[in-house]
Amino acid sequence: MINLLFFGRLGDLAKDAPTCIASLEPDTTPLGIRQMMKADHPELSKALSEPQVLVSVNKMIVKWDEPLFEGDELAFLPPVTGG
Amino acid sequence: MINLLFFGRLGDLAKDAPTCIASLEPDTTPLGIRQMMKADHPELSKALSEPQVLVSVNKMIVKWDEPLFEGDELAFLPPVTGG
Amino acid sequence: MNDLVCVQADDFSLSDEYQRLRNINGQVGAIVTFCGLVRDFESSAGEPKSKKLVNYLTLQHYPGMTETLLDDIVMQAKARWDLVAVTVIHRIGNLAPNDQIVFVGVASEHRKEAFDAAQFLMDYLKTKATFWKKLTGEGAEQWLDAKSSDSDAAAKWSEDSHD
Amino acid sequence: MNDLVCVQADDFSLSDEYQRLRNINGQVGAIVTFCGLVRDFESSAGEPKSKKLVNYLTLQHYPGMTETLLDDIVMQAKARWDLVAVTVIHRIGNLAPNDQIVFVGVASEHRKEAFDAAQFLMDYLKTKATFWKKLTGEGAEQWLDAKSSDSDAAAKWSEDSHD
Repeated sequence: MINLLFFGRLGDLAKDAPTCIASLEPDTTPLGIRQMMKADHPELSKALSEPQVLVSVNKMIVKWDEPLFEGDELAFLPPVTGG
Repeated sequence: MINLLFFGRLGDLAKDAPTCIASLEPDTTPLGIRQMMKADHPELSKALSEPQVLVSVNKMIVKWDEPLFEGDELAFLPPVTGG
Repeated sequence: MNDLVCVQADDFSLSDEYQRLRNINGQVGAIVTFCGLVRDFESSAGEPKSKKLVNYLTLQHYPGMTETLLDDIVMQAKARWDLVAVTVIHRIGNLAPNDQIVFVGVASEHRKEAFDAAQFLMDYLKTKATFWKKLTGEGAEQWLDAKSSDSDAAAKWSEDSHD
Repeated sequence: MNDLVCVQADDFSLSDEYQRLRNINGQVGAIVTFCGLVRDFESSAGEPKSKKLVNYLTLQHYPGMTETLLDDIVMQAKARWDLVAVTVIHRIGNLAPNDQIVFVGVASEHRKEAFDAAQFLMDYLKTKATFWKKLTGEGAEQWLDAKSSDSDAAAKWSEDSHD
């Protein structure tokens, strides 16, 4: 299982999106998961494709083609606006 | 009469120096007063001659050859060290 | 360790944080503090002229990741300048106008290090730490955009070869 | 006027000064404070390596002239940056290690102005305002020399054509 987290404006768009992916196929990547959402969550998928959106695995920023493993925590991060 | 003020290290050296000049001769300047002190207060006079020492009249920085007038407050200011 | 990093819903006391920094040791000669407050009007990144009335801001973060990033930012500052101690506190949750959002405090022997490090910490915190801000006001909700002036400010620190 | 300039023997409260700046109006989004403290060891300008134990510092100033100069420094800062309010407090008399010497506080909409102005005010205050410091320690008195690093810091602001 892989947990999915959506922050900031992505969280609002992901209200009906899955919060986890139960069975992980081999060679799945964050990019693959983004594409998987295109059919059922087109608006979210479009927002995830914006170039400023970063992706992290287990709280470390990774590339979109990083391979995912069972138990990973995958998070989608829009541009931060703290302080 | 002209009041004389000595600040910082100059104050310590001016403990026996006059605090005012009772009768002002025409065309007296801060430089003239410094030179007047040479005889009785050689150490003070030497310290006043250091290039970093500034002079003010009525709380405004002036040049050493600024003419002085009755009632002026003349102050000798070593380099400041606030904050 | 004399440093303190905290993400919390609770308010903080500038006075308490200052006293902590002041009493660390006798070589502290300079303390710079920064406090960020919620303003009553907020402009969007793209439209600096159109200001929106703020009812409250909602600060969200990524628990666990944020603390790691803040620890890293503090370590970078301490590697770069000779500092006695650093404090970073960032609040989350709903914050009303005039509420305190963020505190950065730096204690050092001399003032230049404290000023530079406090500014560096704020510039990095604004652009690297995983916080997001939603504005609620005038009957609408809106996630705030990152400001390009903030990325520019953070980028400046990597360009500088000397400070 | 929202500005405050004060030369006083009494201690000041960072907390009180901060609250004053914080409550001026709803557009204050950034408050930078600087506090200078007496360190327990002080090095002379010429000999940074030889540190002297401090019993106390004696701060002297030129009453009347100092206040005029501080008012002028604050006016310069407000002309240069968009600031909501400025506070400058400088203490005089005998001050022991860990005592507060000086406070500078700047409130503005955004952080860059507050940081720059606070640093400008300190750099100018150190080199232009009529204060003198005497160190009493290790059984001797010694007037402290001006530091060339302070004059360099103040000179930087006149060279900069843009901030």
